[in-house]
Amino acid sequence: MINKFFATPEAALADVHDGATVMISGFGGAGMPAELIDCLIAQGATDLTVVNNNAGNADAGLAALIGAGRVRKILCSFPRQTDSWHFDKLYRAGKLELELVPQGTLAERIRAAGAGIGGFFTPTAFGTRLAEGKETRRIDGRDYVLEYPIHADYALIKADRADRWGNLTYRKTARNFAPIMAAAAKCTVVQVRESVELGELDPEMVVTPGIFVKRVVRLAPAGKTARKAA
Amino acid sequence: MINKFFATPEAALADVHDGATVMISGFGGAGMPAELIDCLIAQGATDLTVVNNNAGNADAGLAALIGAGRVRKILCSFPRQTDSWHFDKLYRAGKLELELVPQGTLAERIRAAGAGIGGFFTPTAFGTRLAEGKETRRIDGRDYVLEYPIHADYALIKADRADRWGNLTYRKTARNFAPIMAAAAKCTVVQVRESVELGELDPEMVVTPGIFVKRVVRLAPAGKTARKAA
Amino acid sequence: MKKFDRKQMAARVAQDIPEGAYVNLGIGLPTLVADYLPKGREIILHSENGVLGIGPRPPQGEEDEDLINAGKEPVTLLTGGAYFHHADSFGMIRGRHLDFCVLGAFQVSAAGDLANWHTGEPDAIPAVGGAMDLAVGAKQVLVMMEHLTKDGKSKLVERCTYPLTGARCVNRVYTDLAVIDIKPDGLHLVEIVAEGLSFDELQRLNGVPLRYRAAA
Amino acid sequence: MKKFDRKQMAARVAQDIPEGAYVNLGIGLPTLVADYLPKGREIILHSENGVLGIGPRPPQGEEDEDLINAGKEPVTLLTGGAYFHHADSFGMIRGRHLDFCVLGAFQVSAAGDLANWHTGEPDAIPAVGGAMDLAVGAKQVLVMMEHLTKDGKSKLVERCTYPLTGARCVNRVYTDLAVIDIKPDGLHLVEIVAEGLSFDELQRLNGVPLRYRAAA
Repeated sequence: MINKFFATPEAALADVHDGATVMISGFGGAGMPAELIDCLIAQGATDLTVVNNNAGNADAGLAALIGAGRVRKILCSFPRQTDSWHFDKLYRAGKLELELVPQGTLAERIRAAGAGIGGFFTPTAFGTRLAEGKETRRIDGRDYVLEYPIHADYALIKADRADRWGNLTYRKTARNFAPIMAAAAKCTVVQVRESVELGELDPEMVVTPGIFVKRVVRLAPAGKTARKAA
Repeated sequence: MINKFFATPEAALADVHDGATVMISGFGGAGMPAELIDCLIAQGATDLTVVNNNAGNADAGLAALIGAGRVRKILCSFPRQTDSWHFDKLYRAGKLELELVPQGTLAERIRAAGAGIGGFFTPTAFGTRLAEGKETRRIDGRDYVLEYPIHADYALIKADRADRWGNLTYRKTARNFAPIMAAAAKCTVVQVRESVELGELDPEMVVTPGIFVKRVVRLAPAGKTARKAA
Repeated sequence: MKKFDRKQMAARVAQDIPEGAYVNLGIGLPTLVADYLPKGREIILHSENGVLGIGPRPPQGEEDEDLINAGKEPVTLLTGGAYFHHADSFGMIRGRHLDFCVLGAFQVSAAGDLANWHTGEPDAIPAVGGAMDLAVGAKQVLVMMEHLTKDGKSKLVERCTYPLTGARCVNRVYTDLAVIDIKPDGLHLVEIVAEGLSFDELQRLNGVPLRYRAAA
Repeated sequence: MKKFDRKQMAARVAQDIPEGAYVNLGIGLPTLVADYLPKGREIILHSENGVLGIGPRPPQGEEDEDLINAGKEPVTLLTGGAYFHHADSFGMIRGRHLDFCVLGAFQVSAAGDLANWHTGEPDAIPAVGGAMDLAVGAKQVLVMMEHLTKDGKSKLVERCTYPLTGARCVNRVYTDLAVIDIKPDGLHLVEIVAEGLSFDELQRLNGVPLRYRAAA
């Protein structure tokens, strides 16, 4: 019987290796798999390349991973925020490499990896500093920049509900990068709010089919976890 | 108030011009907008370029459009079927141009048009007759063929339910090409089984957001239409 | 002269958005436009993070951390709205499905070049977000900005000195002084909005020659 | 010699598909494999037209015209299945997410080239469907075909004479005579399935040299 549920996030992340490329879903806090990131910090893998829209906020989640010195390089569209101090400090110290990617190009490069596309021409960033050194081409009167897929070893994502085949649904704008990251990584690990029986998810409503998912961990909402841990 | 519903398919297709490129959804019969095609035949536009997975079955729908001599060129992946006699006859007579495209490349070219991608590298068809004369490139050890988007003037698609903003849901495998065609055409015309009030479609379940839809026609199931017409 | 304040600027932009339009409002000043869309005009707001049909900010205490806009502020969803993932959201943008986007700017050139993501300072940490996608993607790119820098220089310039967000992409600029169209032959004044500002004075403040043909 | 019939061939392929595998079964002969998947082994079947979790053919009278497979035959959906659109479906294929596809063939070369879409006749109307995507996309490409043409020629060949579907893509071939792996150094016999067929006779019938290392 297929069962992609793992008992603990520790078990689901045990094999993340130093030097791995790790995609992390979320747009700011919405859809950020905070518990998986905490677990990754405890797990100890380092020298990571991280793909996320941002570079962490305040002291939790991705910011904490960066603050712990585990990230060698980050690909994102919007690192600088009022509360991105962990990133800012390491970046200014030259200890963290940044590949700045326009948000739509970031999304499309992730999507391309999952869909087996070797490269694509996008109009975004043509004529700007972010296209410097890149191959360009005029196609049907519009100018384009050639961009390549971003593949990952792991994707750490957050979903709302999952069944044991790994079918996922999301909640509102917490969906954001998760479905495309799930398809772009060799091993996609999901934290979900709720586990459901096979058949409880309407097949018309499944956003990420289980084929893209390797491991699922059900995490109780913060309050419950705290109570359990106590 | 936004209201994309048209009273009749005739009104929704009145402006299709000779020489237009028309995408038609469906995989075989599933998701084929039969009533819209019938209406297009009656409307009279000719010299059309049609994009569909197939080239018509038996004597109805796309086959009838082809049989009526309205199609100059067809882009599809699988024209030859046991009952594709209208296509076969005109193709053999040299009266119908065929651009044969592998099914996944067809889907991706349609998707690229809707997503503003100017071209993409796909591994499909590399080293085969269907890649002859095309630009190829080796990227990260895999061989790719460069393919370009397919844009359309009109997309004629079938959906299951629609609201007045043009949000759509589909039914089972009748979804197939419709969502990507909706985004690839300047004017997407939809036939739906059921019209619903705004808010009746769960925002998590909308497959085609109304932004891709210009006109919607509610068609009663065949039995009812017949009764009305009588 | 009495310049438009931010609210008046937002209201002026809102006035030009027609019924049925699909619109993305950039972070910051452009977000204000939402508050001034004429009542009864159905306009559908898009946000990069995967949503169409953004409604007003929720009452305090009813925020949902899973329902935010591109500025990461809590929002609501209008009846008829829909969610989708990031690649689909930017496909919409890049594929020219949005009728309008409204963006802030550091500078706009007479050719329609937009600079709004980077001050050019060598030690600045760059951040671009979705601005470059919006600049090339929306059918009409509207810019909303104060006309002059703090030290009185025009932000409408012959050539941008800040790094570009997009080339030849801006269609119209709304400032606290005027509304100006950018056309292939240069800048065309649509209207002066600052009270008591003459065309000659606007021309003097504006870095680049303005054309103006009074309505017949 | 007693060759495997179509059902035996299908059962032999089915035996090699492990629990939890995502599999696409090509139109025609490969579709038969579904009927022989071992009971109790959860295997998830994909179809190009946007579905994962295909179940058996429905009882007569319960067919749903909106629920078909790539061969346009009525099917059912297993509990746990899901629908998606064509671009997503082929993204799955091209993006190497399927563990196996099973395809028919006119010819397979010793290098793993596959020819299964075109007979090469100049007046033939070509049709390719999803075969070229599956050939380059699935992690393992399994071919299921009769070993010999009607006039006794091997379909396993040194070099394909029919137009290719994909180059160097086939991993294993299941015929009515044998199961053969295609490796960088050539063809390796896995097992003879036809009753009473010797290795020497198979080698004589097969166009291309076969290697065989008996299990220790």
